[in-house]
Amino acid sequence: MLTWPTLPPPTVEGIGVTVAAVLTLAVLSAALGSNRVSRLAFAVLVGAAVGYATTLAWWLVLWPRIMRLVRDPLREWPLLVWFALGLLLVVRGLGAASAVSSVPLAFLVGVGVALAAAGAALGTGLPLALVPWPGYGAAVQPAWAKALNTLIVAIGTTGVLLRFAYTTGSQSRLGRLWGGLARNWGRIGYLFILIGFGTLFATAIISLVGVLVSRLQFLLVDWLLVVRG
Amino acid sequence: MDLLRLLWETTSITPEGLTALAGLLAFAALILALTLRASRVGPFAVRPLAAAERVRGVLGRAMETGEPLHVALGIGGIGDVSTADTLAGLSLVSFLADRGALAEVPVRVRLAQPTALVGAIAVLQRGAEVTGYPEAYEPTQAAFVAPVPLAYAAGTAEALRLEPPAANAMVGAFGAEVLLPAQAGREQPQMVQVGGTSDPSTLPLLFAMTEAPLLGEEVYALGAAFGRADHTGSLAAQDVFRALVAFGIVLGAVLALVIA
Amino acid sequence: MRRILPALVALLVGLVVLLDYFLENPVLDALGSFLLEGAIILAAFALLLGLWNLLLVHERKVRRRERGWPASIVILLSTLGGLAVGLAGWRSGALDWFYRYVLFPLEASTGALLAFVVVSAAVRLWRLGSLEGTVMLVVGAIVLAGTLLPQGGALGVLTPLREWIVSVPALAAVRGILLGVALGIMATGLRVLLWIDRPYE
Amino acid sequence: MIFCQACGTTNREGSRFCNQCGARLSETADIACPRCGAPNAPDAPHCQKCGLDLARGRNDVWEGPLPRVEVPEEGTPEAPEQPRRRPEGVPLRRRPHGLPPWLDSAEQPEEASSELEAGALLPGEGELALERDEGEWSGEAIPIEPVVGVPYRARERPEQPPTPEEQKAADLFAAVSAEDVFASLQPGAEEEQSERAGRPETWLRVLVALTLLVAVIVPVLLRGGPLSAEGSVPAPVAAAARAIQQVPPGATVLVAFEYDAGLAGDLQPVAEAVIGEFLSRDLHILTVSTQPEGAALAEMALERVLRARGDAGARSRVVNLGYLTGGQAAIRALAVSIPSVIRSDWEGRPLAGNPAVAGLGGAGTLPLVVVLGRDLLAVQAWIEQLGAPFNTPLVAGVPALVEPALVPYQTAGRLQGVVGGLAGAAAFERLAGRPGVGVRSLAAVRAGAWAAGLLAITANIGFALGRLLRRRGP
Repeated sequence: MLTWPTLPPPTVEGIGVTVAAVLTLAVLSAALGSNRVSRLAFAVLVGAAVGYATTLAWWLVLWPRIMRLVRDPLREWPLLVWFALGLLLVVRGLGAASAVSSVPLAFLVGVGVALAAAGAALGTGLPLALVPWPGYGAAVQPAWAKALNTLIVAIGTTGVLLRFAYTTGSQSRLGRLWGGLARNWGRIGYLFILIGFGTLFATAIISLVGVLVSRLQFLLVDWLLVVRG
Repeated sequence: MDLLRLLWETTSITPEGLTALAGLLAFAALILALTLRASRVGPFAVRPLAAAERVRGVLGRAMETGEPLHVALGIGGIGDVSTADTLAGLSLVSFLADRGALAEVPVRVRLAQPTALVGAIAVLQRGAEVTGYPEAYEPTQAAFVAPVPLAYAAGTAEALRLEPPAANAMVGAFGAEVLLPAQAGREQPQMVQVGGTSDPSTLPLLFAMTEAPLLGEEVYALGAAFGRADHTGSLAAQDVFRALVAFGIVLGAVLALVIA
Repeated sequence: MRRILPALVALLVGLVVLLDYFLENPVLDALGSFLLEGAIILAAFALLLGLWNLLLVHERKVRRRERGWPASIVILLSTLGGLAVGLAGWRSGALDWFYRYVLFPLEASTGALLAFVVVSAAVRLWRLGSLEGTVMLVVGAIVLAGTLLPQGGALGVLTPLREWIVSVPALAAVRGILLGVALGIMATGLRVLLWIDRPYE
Repeated sequence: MIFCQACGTTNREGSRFCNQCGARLSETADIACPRCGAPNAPDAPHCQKCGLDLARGRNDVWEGPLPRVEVPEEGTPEAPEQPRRRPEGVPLRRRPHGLPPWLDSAEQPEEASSELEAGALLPGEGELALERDEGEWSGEAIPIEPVVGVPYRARERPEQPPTPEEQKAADLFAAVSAEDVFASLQPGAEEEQSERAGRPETWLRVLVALTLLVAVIVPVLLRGGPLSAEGSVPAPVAAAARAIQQVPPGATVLVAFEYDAGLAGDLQPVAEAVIGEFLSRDLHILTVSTQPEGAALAEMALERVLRARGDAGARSRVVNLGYLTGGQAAIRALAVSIPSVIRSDWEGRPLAGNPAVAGLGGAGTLPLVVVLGRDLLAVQAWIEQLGAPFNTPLVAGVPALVEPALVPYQTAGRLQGVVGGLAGAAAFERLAGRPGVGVRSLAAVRAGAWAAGLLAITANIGFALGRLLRRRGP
């Protein structure tokens, strides 16, 4: 049922809710165009995010490890290596380029690309290349529909793949064949890409409207208490 | 010898792991071979990327007007799952860093992960040194905005409104938050805006907001598009595997049809 | 030397992590876990660097009175405020209050702004006439209706149609893109591991 | 201005290499100027910095007044009236005079001298003007060092091969000077410009804002209405519920909060629904995150679930492992072994001795892991670092916009199920028989999305009709 708006009680939580509501309104005012209030709110947002994330990294990642090192330096000595490299990373970030100061960045690049490449091969490339067809949700389909869908998916996937082919300009005999195949099949692929984009765009609208809804619910239900029960 | 045998006996791998590892090694061998061929015989002919051409063109305009060029490196860092996207963005940054240092075009980079900040600083510094103008590098060229996606997006959008660059290139890892900087870019009609990311659920948004979007894997071809001849070898290798995968998929579908 | 040492580090570390990912071996596993711990700690240190960079950038903006320097003052103040709350009130619940009633609403409302942007983007994107616009308009309309319509009714056919679009043509598109991206990621990674690309120098 | 001692070209202040011949500037000099200390070539007649006469007695040979040097006033390079972007198909064309003047003078001097008539000249390039004024004498002499650059040209020096970095610099310079400066100034592309102009954006923005706000606020106030009718349960949600039901009672599951407040509106209901289901099935829950806000979001979701259930005792079955930096590296480390990475929970209590984590190994051995990811990359990281190598059953909760991008992983069996956004949460709540935020917000989401879609579609149909009519009309 609807009631008259009433502000929350002046407890710590109540004041917090009011503060949150004011900040929400300040940000949402940008929907009608960037203005002073929204710029101020964004500035606060940036600073608050940096401060929050940095303190969490300190308390949850660095502090426990420092404590471990202090309590039992003989067993936890490897941490010293990482702390030293971490300081070197900061030094590199301050602009001091040298053989040693580039090591932490090189380390991060090495770990990152290795994990990413391995994961892409085992986690994405392999399973998506060998999907058992007809896949998901096909249990209820009649045989002809399964066959048709299987064919459509195969054509679409390969079309999208070929759409992105890079070396299509070669003049050799094989090269011309490859280029022609990629170009023509790629046109079909582009159509599939557009259909996929249309789907994703529509779901994006639904999703972001959902985010907006939860914000307005906060304003009306949690703050103004217009809706009860 | 015994140690080796011990290692061998204590080592195990799953079938899928073996397949993926073998594929990865074959891919690596192919990349190496084709890169060597590219360096000996000459680079492979690679199709141009519209976004790269846009950036080249607007670089010329910036040389005239002295407007800055802006690169939004996204919410990805180095070491995390989006390392490849970040490196792709850094290849664009290094191109701009070289040219910008020579032509006195200020290049601004904004990013959300401090690990990427270190990479960007390294690239900008190298660009300034290689071109012989070490003074062209400023410590504040690469700016860390915030490690939280929406805060990063809002901060970058505000920066684009305050200091409208000649071009805004959003290359890296992005989620839906990319809409905010892209919208800020659209509000300046003169600004050329390109973007690219690998996340399919973000691509339609970039597709809607930018003039020359790099779709999916195209971001990884930026290095070659900016004249890194040694990257064309790996692009050719990608095409070889692309053909193999496509052939396999078609074959599998036909087999499934025959069985059904 | 300036080029050799980092390259060696990147190659060795990458190789060990790569093998550890696939192979099950006590030595490799121990080594791999050790390196992963290092990646975690380095990322945390990088945040400290990011903090320093932010303070540097905005302090300079304020000192030179560059355009929008008042916003920089606000950013500096809120950063230091957040740090103070986080470092002093870590266990006292102050940080929790700060997150719930300052950072969360600011961020969530910024996310809510995306709804307005995406709708105006849709108005621009779905242009009848151009191939892209027409296809996206039709597909988007079908998907929206199929998702939002209650079951049955005159337009009930749209729901299964939406299911089909999502699980067949859209699936094909996404799968193709993801496969290509996987190839690209592998290529990018191997370029580094094969000493072709050296972004860390 | 610095002058190359190899070819005499004028170079920009601070240049290290000559723009013309790529030779290193002022490093090769070995004689320091007695007045200003600037390095000079051993046989340079004048200091290149302060112009002090280094070659004593050379000027004594000179009779008569010195030639008057007219230092031309700075010219104004013609300014492009309206920068426009280059339309497709127009070939990239080289327009040398579009280059910055200092580039021109260095790039090809003969053109630069023709530039002098145009007046496009930087101050300090007067030495080029000198060539024109040869033989024109005037009464008063100017006691400055007029001769810059030109005399040096006469002296040839042995050609020294450029070092690699000099070569790279020269190549880069050639590349830059080959850039099409006027690419963005070619005619055309006005219509796109006007289409992108600010004016339509403003009224469109207001229209969109009002439509959305009205469409969403009304159902929120009315608490549902016709639009809250139950839809069918999407297959991915049903699959997710099945996967959760297959977890044996009393087991421990991991919930990864890989999202932030930004999209929490669409994801928090999913988190609450999933956690509520786990608690009602007497499972132990671990929550962890590689995003800074994940830990706090987990606490908030848990709080609401416990309040809704009314039993605070269930809290003891949940352990919040907090937040780890490092992204995929942290995920892999957790998958291998949780205790070696995290020793104490988010409140700082040590994990050792906590029944919920007794005998806990790697996350890869858990019967089920739920990833609440803000975008595709967040879910991919868990699939690639935990699901694929350890064959751990994975269920994903994502904002609705990510859901279609996850279908391939479901068909490939890498994901057991997906709960997408508020609608997915509502369906899950119905399956679990515990209506919550999702069901309550469904009507508002539908109304808002309807309004958005209709607005976009009608607007574009209107655009199309308008274009048709304009084409019909004169």
